[in-house]
Amino acid sequence: MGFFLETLIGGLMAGMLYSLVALGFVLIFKASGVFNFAQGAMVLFAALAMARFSEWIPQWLGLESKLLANLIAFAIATACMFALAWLIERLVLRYLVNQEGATLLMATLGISYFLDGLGQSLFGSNVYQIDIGMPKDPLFLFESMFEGGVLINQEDIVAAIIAACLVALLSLFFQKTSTGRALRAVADDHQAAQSIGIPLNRIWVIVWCVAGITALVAGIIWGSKLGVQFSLTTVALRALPVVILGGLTSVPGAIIGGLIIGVGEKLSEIYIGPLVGGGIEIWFAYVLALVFLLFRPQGLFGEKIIDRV
Amino acid sequence: QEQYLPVLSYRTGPYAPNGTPTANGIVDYYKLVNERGGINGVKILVEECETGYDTARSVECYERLKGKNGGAALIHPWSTGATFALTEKAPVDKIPLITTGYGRSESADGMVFKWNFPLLGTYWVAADVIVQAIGKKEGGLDKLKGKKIALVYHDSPFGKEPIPLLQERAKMHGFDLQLLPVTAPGVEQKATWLQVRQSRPDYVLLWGWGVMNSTALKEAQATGYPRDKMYGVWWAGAEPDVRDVGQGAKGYNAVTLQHGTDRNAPIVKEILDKLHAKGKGTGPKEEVGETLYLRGVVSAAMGVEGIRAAQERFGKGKVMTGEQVRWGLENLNLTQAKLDALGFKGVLRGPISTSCTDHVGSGAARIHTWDGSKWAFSTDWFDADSQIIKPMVKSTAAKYGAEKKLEARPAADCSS
Amino acid sequence: MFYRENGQFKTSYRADQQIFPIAQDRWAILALLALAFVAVPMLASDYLMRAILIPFLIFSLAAVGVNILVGYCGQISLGSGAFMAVGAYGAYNFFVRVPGMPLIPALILGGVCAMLFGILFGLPSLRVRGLYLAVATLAAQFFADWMFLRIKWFTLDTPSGSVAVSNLQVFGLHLESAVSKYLFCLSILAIIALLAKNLVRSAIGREWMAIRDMDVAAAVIGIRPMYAKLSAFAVSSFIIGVAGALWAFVYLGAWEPSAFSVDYSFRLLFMVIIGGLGSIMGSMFGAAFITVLPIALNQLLPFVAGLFGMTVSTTAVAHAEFMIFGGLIVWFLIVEPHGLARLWSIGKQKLRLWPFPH
Amino acid sequence: MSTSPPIVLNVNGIEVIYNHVILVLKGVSLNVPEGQIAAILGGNGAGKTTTLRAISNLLKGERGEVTKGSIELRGERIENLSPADLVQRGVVQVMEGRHCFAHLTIEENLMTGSYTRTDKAEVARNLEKVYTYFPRLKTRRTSQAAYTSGGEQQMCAIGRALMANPSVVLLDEPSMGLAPQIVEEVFEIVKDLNTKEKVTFLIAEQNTNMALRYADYGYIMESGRIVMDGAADDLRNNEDVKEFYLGVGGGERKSFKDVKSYKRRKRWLA
Amino acid sequence: MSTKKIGDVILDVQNISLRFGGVKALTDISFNVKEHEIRAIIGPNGAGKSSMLNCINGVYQPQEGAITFRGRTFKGMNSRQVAEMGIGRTFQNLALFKGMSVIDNIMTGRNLRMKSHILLQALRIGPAQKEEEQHREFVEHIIDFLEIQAYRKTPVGTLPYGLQKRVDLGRALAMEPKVLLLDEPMAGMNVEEKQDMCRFILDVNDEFGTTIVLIEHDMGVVMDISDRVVVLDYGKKIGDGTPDEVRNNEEVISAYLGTSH
Ligand SMILES: Nc1ncnc2c1ncn2[C@@H]1O[C@H](COP(=O)(O)OP(=O)(O)OP(=O)(O)O)[C@@H](O)[C@H]1O
Ligand SMILES: Nc1ncnc2c1ncn2[C@@H]1O[C@H](COP(=O)(O)OP(=O)(O)OP(=O)(O)O)[C@@H](O)[C@H]1O
Ligand SMILES: CC(C)C[C@H](N)C(=O)O
Ligand SMILES: [Mg+2]
Ligand SMILES: [Mg+2]
Repeated sequence: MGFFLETLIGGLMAGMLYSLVALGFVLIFKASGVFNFAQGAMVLFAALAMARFSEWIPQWLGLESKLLANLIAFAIATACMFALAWLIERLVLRYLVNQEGATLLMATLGISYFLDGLGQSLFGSNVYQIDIGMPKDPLFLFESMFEGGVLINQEDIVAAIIAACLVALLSLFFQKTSTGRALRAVADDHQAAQSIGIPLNRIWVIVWCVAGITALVAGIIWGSKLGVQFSLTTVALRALPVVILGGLTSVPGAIIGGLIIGVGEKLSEIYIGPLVGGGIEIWFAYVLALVFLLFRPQGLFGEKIIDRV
Repeated sequence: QEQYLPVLSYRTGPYAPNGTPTANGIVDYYKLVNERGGINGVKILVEECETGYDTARSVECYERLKGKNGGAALIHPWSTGATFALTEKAPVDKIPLITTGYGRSESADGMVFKWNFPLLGTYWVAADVIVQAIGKKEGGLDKLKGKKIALVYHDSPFGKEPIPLLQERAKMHGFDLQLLPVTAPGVEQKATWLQVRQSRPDYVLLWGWGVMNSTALKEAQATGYPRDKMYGVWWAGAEPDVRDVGQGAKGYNAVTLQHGTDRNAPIVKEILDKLHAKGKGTGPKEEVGETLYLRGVVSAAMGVEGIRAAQERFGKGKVMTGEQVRWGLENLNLTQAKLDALGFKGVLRGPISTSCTDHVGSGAARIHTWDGSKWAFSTDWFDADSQIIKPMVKSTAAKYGAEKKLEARPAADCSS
Repeated sequence: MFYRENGQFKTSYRADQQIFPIAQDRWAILALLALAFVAVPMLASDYLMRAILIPFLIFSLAAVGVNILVGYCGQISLGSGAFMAVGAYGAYNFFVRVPGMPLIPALILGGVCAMLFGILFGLPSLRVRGLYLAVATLAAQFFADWMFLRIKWFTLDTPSGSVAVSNLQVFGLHLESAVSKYLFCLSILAIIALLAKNLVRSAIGREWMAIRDMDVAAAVIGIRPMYAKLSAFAVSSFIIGVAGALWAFVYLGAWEPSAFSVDYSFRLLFMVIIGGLGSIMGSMFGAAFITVLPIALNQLLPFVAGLFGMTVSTTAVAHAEFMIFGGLIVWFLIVEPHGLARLWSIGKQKLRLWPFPH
Repeated sequence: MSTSPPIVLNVNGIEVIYNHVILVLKGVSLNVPEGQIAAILGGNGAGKTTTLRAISNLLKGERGEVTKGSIELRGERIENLSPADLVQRGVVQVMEGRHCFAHLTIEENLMTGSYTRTDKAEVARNLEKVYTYFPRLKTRRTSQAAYTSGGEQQMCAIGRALMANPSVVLLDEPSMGLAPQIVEEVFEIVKDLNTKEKVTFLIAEQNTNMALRYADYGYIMESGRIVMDGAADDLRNNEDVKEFYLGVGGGERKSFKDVKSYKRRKRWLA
Repeated sequence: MSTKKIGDVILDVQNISLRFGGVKALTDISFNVKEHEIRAIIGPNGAGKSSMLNCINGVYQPQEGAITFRGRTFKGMNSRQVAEMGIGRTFQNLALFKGMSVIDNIMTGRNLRMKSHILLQALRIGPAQKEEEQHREFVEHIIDFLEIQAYRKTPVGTLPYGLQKRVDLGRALAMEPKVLLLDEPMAGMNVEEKQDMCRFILDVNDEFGTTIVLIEHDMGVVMDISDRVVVLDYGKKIGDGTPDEVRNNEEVISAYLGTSH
């Protein structure tokens, strides 16, 4: 029982971390109809910037304080992501107005290759560290109730809290601002949106900036967990089932989806895995998402897919 | 005339942190040989090709480089997956494959795998040494009875290599072997470590590569699994694996491929002197002498010595062909004195001598342990138990030969 | 001026329904085939054939398969790597388990395995659509990865899980030399591409495209979505499966599941989109772009840098390769979102008008 | 016609090419004076939509471009402005074929129309105005646009454009799919805005009869060229226009049933 | 006026009701269509005309009511069955296959009649090739008939609106339907084009004996060419009869026609 609880909590935590990456996908899709496969690359790029600047800044400025260095690095990394957003709009998106989803998707794949190369050549391809003082050691709860207690990872808790805050913020952004509505309009029909004066360019820069920040936050958390290195990009693949399960257009969906996937894959790996040789969690996550989709093709909270003649 | 030695390396992608220092080591060693005046005067021509640790790209690199500049005399595939693919191609092209400490374990049998040279040790050697080390720690191999050992492994041919040997050992000593695969590249291991926490194995063997290693150590820390009960393969026991875990990895052990980290070895000093001091070095100076760097150096040295041995027979100061180098690699006889003379004093243990039947040449390794900031040897040498490994090699290789309908190498082939 | 169909009157619908209705095109394609079958084997180096042309041919084949599903039927799939894997392992099992199994039937049976697998994972497409489906098809990918790693039976219980084939023969001829392998792949590609072209310009092809463009309307004129989608999955995964088997048998020789990783799924999707959705020819352009470009860049960059007196490290080359590759993809999409095939046809259209601007 | 009002829109000999190869407009010139209603008439494929797209700069998304000529808004060259800039300057296009935002409700659709307006009270007023113009929209305000009828969507598209308080409106086939009395209403609205708020209109329309009744000036297009233009009244009395565009050649309106033959040009396999 | 023979009831709609959540698109609608006639459905925007066609067509499943077609009664069919029985249609919001050429679009209309096996199609031999040619010939007739020869091989997505409407009609005609449902076929056309379109419709009606159900907002057209008219308003039937009867129906005048007509 204690172990089951532990698995459950572990799954929830892992799910929160996926949500963080999933959020980036949802944001951009919701606001521009682009399925951004560069999200993984953006996470890596942001994390690399953060890690390297927090390493370089003390060298350049002779700073002592770790906190200050981290803050400056964060600011610079944010600036990098903003610049990136601006460049992407300027050089890519602007020329792809009104193109089909597949084309846009491909363009983001191109961007992701570019970012992978750029990130590594600017910042190197070693393992780097982000140290924002996350607690690493385990915490044991309910030791009186269960033998060995229930293990909780402190780092995960911090990450989960950050993810929750981010989601709350973003939901507000979408619901309370008129930009929110404009974003959805853009996602529906670029041309019509243009025709009534929604400035696509600006909108896209805004969205990609926001997505850049989410990528940075995800990058910092995953990076401080895993070390900043190329493999961070593969985290995106683990977040994808979350995105479709929750619904491509739903911010809360990303969270709920994350929790379901997180718990589902951990439970399956631990309780079914041993029977079939293990290593099933990743495809199980996808199959789980697929099963949900069979009942709700637009994901749990996604906007209904319109199909009318 | 130059001896052309292509290098398949990966300096980008998921395995770049581990691939880069290794490649630096190889290239530096070749440069050093040239500085020293070449192999009996024959200079080495180096060319790198980026594989990204991807098998298909490795094959492309191999095809691209094998015929260039008079033909590649030997190839280090630097990936077990690529080794499998190239094993099928090398006999056709007559290019020996050197797989120091990786590749297929059964390729130790030179009678079947004529072109493969898993010099210094195979994964079965590694696994065997680890089991012995654990046995020693417990106070005897018989104490392993009833113990539980988990193998957390990279879910690929590389990760699966040790399983047959461990199963064999488990049968012998009566310990329980729990298999926990980790899907490559291994960024998400929560479930694995929850399972470890649930089944509480006495030891965890870590057969990882790249990001999987540090992630495993971090998860171990997060789930409170004692790091000193963890033993890694030699590809999970280098600086990139533990550096950013820092104190969290303290006590973690890994088997070595003879050498560990050694910044003071004569060879390292020589490289620093002759190359890095003059700005001719590859990669950062600080990493010279670290485990993976040294691995590259050692592997490169094996190839160079193979060429030297070939020259002894086929003509000193000449460029050797792949076939000739193969003979050289098969007739290595590196005594401790020779190794010391090359600068490997304290790094490699002689004799390393190969033969037609034995393409490994040695079977000894030590354990080193991370103390929070550096690797240090923590045990003496262990010799892998050839009583166990030999028959396994023989039967597995024979099975391969039968499947491929290979004709047995005539005894005469060995002396030619 | 010269490239016109003027004066080429069609006297029957059959003539008008030809694949290349314009005579100049027919000549061009014949010349191309002659070049590919005769000149290339005579002129190309071993390396060119082994490391570039063979992968190009095999990926062209796979891309043709993917294009049928994605380009013609509109079902975006990221499971292509899995279909390749199933084709490869299927063919392998038939090849080694059945004594005396010749190569070509083994390849075809591999394709059939992939087809069944494709149909199975195509079933969700009846309900799930668009990007949701695209992501969901990754389930096939990861499942196949797992299956071939974990179910020992498929790999004949080899402990490492890596399998190999050797001694390939076709009609008693050894498939060993680069030329023979090249010609073998080329023939298979030529045949399958022709069959695929026939399919897409027949009734079934129109059903696929109808489903892609407007499925409700398609249903109203009597097209069964289920049949259309599943047949697209079947045909597509069959072709991809054969390509996978070729990749494993002819190119790699020995392989493990990671030889068919997600990466390949993405790369294949790349090929068809860069090449042009809904174009058989485009699949080949795309395959050429994606397989040849990185290798070409890899070899060209040091050379170019050398011209400027710089030496670049392999690291820098690899990174630059990523960046240029990504950049070129974006650039091509901007120039022509409908892919190289469309660029090609626009070029032809211009040629038709030439020397007049419009 | 004594003191001619200033020209708002001046299109000067533009050529438009789609996809780098298809030449569609071959030197179209027209100008629309302030506070007037101008109509572009012409058959299918004449290039009406293309002309409007060229003005509102929506060609890019269709991979078309203006290769020759100039377009001026109140004397300012506008070829390089973004569509959003044009809306800021008061030029709004109602696109052919509705283009409502499918996932947004009718009301949300209308609200997006006021994206460029910042004054909340004004927006509310506009919304009320649109609802009084199109009561049907009010009853369907909470439905997603995709699930409303064709005519309702058309009303929504027109209403959405009006939400921007435009000074120049480009209407592309406003009457399409609307019930007759709504068509009438739409044109009444146009007239109303034109006289009361001095809004300038450029209307591409197939319903020639309606268009010429309300417009001040008309242009007739055929395969990418303006073939005839003139004051609406003149055009209405032109025999050719009567015959081909108004269907009243030779005096009486012919019954659709009695149109016996249509021009059959036999071509074989182009 | 006309000399054509109007036959028995071919399509009978009985008490159809259709709801979408709270929206009542159709309430208890009954009417019939006789063989060979041109039957118009008119009504204000949002009255439920298109929904009615969608019900007949199997795109929507009405909650209540049944439809009898040639003596067989159905309560909800799928589109495929409907197509097989010989009901074709065009769409109000163009539902063409955008990426396909005009020929291919119209050829899809023949798909129901193309039976050769997929393998034969791949090899393009024997019956498959013959079939392809036969149907192509039929389609060429339609193309000729609709005067869109010049656009044969153009992707329909780039055609101007009016021509797309014609292609849509062509596709429906290619099915050689017994009953043809037309949803605003003349929207976006000028008078000349409408005249042509009327001609097409009358010719189809005459030459092939196709029964036609027509939705149209142009009263001139409706009153001129239809035999009988149904009027819907807010999902209810408010009138049914010959053009003249309908024209003089008070309720219809106030709801739809207005006084000006
Ligand atoms: N995106 C496009 N790509 C290529 N050609 C196009 C495109 N859009 C329009 N055309 C071509 O331009 C010509 C003019 O089209 P346009 O849409 O301007 O006509 P229109 O006068 O608005 O006709 P309609 O009354 O039917 O809407 C047509 O021949 C059409 O085929
Ligand atoms: N799928 C649907 N979901 C919800 N409401 C719908 C749906 N289809 C139609 N409706 C509603 O049903 C009513 C009737 O729509 P319908 O399209 O049949 O109108 P119509 O008579 O064709 O009008 P128009 O002349 O404008 O085309 C409309 O109010 C519409 O919003
Ligand atoms: C350096 C590499 C050869 C090690 C790797 N893990 C392998 O065996 O594949
Ligand atoms: Mg138009
Ligand atoms: Mg309607």
